[in-house]
Amino acid sequence: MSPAPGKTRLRHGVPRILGALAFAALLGGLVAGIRDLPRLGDPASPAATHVSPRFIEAAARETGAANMVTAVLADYRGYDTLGETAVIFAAGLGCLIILALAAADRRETPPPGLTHRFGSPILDVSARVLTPWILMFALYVLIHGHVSPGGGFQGGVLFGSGLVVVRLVRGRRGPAFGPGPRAALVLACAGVLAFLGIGFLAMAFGGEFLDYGTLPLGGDEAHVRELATLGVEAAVFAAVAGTVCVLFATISAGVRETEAARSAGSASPPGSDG
Amino acid sequence: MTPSWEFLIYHPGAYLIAGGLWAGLFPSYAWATSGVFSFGAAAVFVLRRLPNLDFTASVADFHLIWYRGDALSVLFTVVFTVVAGLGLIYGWYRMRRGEAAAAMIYAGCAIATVLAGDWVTFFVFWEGMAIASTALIWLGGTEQSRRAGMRYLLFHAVGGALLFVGILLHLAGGGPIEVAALTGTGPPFWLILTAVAVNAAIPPLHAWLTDAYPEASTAGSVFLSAFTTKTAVYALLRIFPGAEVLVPLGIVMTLYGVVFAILENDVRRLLGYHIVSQVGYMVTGVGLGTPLALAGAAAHAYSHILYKALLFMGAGALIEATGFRRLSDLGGVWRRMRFMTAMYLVGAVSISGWPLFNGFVSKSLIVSAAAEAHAPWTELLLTLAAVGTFLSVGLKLPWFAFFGADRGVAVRKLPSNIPIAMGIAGFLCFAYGVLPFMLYRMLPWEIDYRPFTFDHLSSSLQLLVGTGFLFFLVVRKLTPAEKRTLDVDWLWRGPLRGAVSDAGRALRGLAPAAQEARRWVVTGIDAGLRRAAAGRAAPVAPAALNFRDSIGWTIFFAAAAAAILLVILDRA
Amino acid sequence: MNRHASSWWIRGVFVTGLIFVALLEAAAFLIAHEHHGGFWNAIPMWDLVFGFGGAAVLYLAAKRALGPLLSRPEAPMRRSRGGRA
Amino acid sequence: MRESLPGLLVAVPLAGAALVPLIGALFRRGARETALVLHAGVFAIALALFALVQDGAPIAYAMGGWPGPWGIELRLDGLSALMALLTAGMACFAAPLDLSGRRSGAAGGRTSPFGDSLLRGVLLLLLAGLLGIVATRDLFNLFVFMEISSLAAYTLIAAGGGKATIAAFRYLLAGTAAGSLYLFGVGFLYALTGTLNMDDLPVQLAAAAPGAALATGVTLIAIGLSIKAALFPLHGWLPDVYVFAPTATTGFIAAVMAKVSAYALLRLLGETLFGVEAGAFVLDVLLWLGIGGVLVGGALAIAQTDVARMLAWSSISAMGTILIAVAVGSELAVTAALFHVVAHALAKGCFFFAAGALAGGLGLSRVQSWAGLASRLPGTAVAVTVAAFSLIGLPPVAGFFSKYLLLAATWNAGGAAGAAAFAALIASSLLAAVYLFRVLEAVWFRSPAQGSLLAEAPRTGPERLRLPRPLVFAVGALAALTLAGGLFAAAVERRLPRWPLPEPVGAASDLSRLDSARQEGAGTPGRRVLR
Repeated sequence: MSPAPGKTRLRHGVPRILGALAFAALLGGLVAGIRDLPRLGDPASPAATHVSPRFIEAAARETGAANMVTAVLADYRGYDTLGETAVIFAAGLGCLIILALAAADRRETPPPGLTHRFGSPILDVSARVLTPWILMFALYVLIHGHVSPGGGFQGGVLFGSGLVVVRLVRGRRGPAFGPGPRAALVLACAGVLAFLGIGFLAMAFGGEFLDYGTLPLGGDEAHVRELATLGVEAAVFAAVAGTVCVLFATISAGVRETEAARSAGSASPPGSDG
Repeated sequence: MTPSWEFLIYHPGAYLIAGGLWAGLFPSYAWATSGVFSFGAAAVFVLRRLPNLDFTASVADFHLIWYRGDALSVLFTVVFTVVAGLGLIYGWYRMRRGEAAAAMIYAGCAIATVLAGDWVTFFVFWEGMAIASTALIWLGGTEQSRRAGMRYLLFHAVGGALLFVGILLHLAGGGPIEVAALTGTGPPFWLILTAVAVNAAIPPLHAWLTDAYPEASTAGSVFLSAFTTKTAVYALLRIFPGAEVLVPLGIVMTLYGVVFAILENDVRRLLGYHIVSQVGYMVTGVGLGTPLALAGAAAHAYSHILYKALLFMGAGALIEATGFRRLSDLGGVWRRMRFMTAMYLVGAVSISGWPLFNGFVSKSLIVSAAAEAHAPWTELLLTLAAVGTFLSVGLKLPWFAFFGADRGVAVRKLPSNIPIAMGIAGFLCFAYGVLPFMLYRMLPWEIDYRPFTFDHLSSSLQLLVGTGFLFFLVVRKLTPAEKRTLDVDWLWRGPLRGAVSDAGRALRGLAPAAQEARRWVVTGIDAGLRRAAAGRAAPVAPAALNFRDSIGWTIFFAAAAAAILLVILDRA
Repeated sequence: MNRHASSWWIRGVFVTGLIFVALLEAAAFLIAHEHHGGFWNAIPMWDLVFGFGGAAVLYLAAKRALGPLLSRPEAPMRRSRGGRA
Repeated sequence: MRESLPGLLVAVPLAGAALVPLIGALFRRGARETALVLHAGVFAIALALFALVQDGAPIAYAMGGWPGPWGIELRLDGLSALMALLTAGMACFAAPLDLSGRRSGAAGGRTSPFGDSLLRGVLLLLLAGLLGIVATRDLFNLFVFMEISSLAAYTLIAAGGGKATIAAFRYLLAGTAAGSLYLFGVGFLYALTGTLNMDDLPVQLAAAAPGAALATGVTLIAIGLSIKAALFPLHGWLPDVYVFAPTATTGFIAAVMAKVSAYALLRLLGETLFGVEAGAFVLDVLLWLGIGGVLVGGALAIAQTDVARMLAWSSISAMGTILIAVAVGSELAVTAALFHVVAHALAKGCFFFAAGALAGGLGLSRVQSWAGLASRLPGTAVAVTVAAFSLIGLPPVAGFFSKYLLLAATWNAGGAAGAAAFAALIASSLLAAVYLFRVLEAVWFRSPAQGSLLAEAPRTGPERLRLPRPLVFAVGALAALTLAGGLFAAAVERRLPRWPLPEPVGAASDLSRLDSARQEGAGTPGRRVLR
């Protein structure tokens, strides 16, 4: 099957045109559908009149969370949040398995990439100054999620990034800071387990799974729920921060192998399958 | 309601199937033991005259009748059990474990089919029979048996599917679950009839028989000759008594088989054509539908199983002893295998309808029924087929195989189980020939028929003698040629196969093109331009068809499907 | 038929058969019969003729008419095994 | 206890997914044992739920104590309990196996205990995701758990290394497209109704006017789920995944994963969105695509020489079958679909475990290389035969009865589509007979090729071939269940839920208001007329 170049073009042009047509038609259909939707932010739309009013009216009273978004995310739909935490955890586990284990098993050298250290005095000083603030800001975002935008996910990412920045700037040869892959994984697991643990605790005290109101923390139900929500957010925080560290540690483990291979003078070509 | 398992005690088929499974699954010494045990147990219960009981169970809202022992079922059960025993004796040394297992399961399924009282059970064992017989063919062990077995399986898979659909429609249309004569001529009638016609080898659906039976082992073909077609005859008797369409079909069968047998060179294929021919008598009998004709069909099936098994044993012995399977390689071996020759001749005169042998007392039932039903042409053509039967099985085959010019073919001594089995079969053919009432009293229809009248004897003998004259007149012209006769199987060996393989080749030719197209969709213009600039397209192995770029198509199809649906729905 | 080693056997069969048929026909003429339902029953020696003629028809139909049409060399099927079972 | 089981059904495997890697990271041993105990526990929960819903009353569960459309609700009725039981049961067969890739196969684990614990955690995550889909009554929650199951599946597949990684990536592309389409569709529906609850949605839809937006939402949801269910022609991800993934993963994924998506399709199009005109139209289209899938899958299965790839195409055919029945949507058709889901999961799981064991451990991946298998591994040969009978639909195993019910259902459906589906099912059965009997012929009636591994292995003695014990258990048990499913077909059929499902009784939420509104507004589920 080695057609003449001219024919090649013609033949291969057809699927491209087909693909473009299909996606254009899809886009057209979507646009037609979207035009039929209620307008964004329309106060008379079903989205604004059916379920939302109750959240608006009762969220603060029922969950104690000043931030309505937090109330929906961590309490009314806390199960979804648990699921999303699990999604992130799954991504971390997946990277760990695919990048670290599979690569190690096959003795593959990872593609050339982050082979150079970033270190420079300027970066070093900047990082020293910034990192504590980043970490502290992360905790702030977590705790303040109740009243303003923020929460466990955002805080966790910030926290994890803060740890990663140090590693990026100072390199492996600097002082060990932040968790290695195993410890990061432990953190992530602990976060997910803590979330589930709160759910199970609620069950143990006679409620439904994740029914924070039954937890024996004293005070009225809204207050208990607020505290539990904070606990859940902290769990998410730990899970996300741990996952970010897992991701970085996994990738940098590949870097280390490359570096080790270079320093040993091994001339194995990149990408050769063992 | 829980199934009642008590019926298993009374079910000869269950013993044979269980014995077959046991022999098939457990180490080699087991087959003989389980063969003896299961056949013995089956035979004991047959000899106990099969209690006329119904055993039922409910499965998936079906009221199943596993076991219905009325006269018609018992008749077939008895002869199936007998021939299973003969086959086991015959194959005692020759059959390997798997073959014995397949044969026993095959026999057991055939018995279970005729004992089945409801459609579901009937179908289950009908299919079981098809699979077990396919295994039996495959165990012939040659490349040809492998291919023939696959063709056989496909044929019966289609037949089974037709039967399945027919039963489904029958039940869905509110038909009774019991296997009984079908009323009305809707789709179920024709579907089930076609399915049964496949198994009964009614032309043009017969070619699996002559294709596959000669490719099994010698012992395997003894079993094959007995069960599938005769179970179909049972089904016709049970389901389609008096279906007029069967009369012309049956007549065509009798003559078709005879004509092709005259041309045939392969010993077992010749006998296979005579199965087609003889089953044609039974089909005609079923189609005539008078009590005498139906009784004749049942009786002829009974006789036919015995003498056809004997003939296949004889042919098998010939092949085992000489190593040749074609008439043109054989000749003049009768001095070296006198007993086997004699027993083959017993089978040959039985099938030809000589007086004192069982073909005489059963075939004439059908012919007389045709006469009584005032169907002179039917009678005439059936008589013509009888003439042809004697010509090829009674004269041509023994002449060129056992007598005729001695080609000095070396003959190995055969183990004694083979003559024993043939002796028993020959004795039974003779016994039923001289004591026909033993057969008649087992028939489910009351008949008053005397075979040994002077008229009958004289006309039969005249026919046979006239045929004999002609044979010796043209015997040289009848010398089998080393040729293969084209039958309808030419269709799928030739054009159909070519079409399929051409289509496959065409599709495979398309694969690289599709491959390239996919690649372009996914990798986009850059890679494509570069390749075009280099003036070559990377060759793509067809095996990689599924691997490379199918995700692009998946997403393309998803987008296209969504787009089409949206366009349609938005407009609506 | 000399090339057949057993031609004495055939001669015996022929002679015996002829005598047998003669006796049979004589008996059939003497004892009137109506054993079939067909119109041809009135014809004397009908069965004998039919046996001979029917066989001839079948022989002609098969060997002469269909044989040349349907027979093909066996080689493609069986070449490798030379007819061995 | 009865009331809290649905919550535990998802929470326990999810907790296990975090707990098992934690144990693996902190301790030397105990992770595998913990995982097995958890799998058994989940199976026990699913079994208990299945037994509890036999009386016809679903068990509803308000997550976090928030009822109805405000919180997320789980509900286990006959249909979802059956799927949960099947999923948890199949996971139990995969759980004791080595998850780290087929090349290690018979030789035993190659990964470190830590790596092994990670994989076992991911398997639990996959299980949690599938059970979450099955249990939930919330459209968005369904998406979340679909993502969990997908991510876990990608990981387990990629763990096979080499081509499996590529297959996983391609699956990821298709799966992400599917997830996105589904999410878009849910977004449309939410914008139109303001609710995500599957019980509330029909009520709100009855009030809303049908229009292009509704049609768009329904279409996107259907297409998204169809990709996950490998409906022809959206099946492109499937063959490579089934061929290259590790044995245990393949056995599990092939048995249940696409079927859970088909379940979601049935739930959404047959129940929640029932009465939506666009939904009915989409179902008609799916019916024809299912017919195409049945035929194309069967035909391409014949074209394969690799056993696993042949089985993969056979799975595409089977998914077509199931979607035909889902699209027909009558009571009989759904019963048939469920019977087929069970029968096919058992048989295909058995076949894939066996094929994976032979291909991974012994390098026997091609059909021809299986020649003479019966003489060296008779038990495996018997199991494979039983599974093949079921896949073809031969009596007396489970597949026969599901085929019977499917044919009856399509015949009763009537119309051109019903007749075409009927014919396609017959044809697929014949095609299956061709490609599977080819395998059986090699297994039983040929002797091993000279110099092959099977030929050189002794028949008896300590040196004879053996499969790893957990695989033997899985293959044997699944074959036995396939056989039992046929012999006791009546009992199985009796335990299948009747469609349309009964309305929930005593649900935790105040659904009575919604129920009455639904009866006024939306049509009755499960009464469709084919075009």
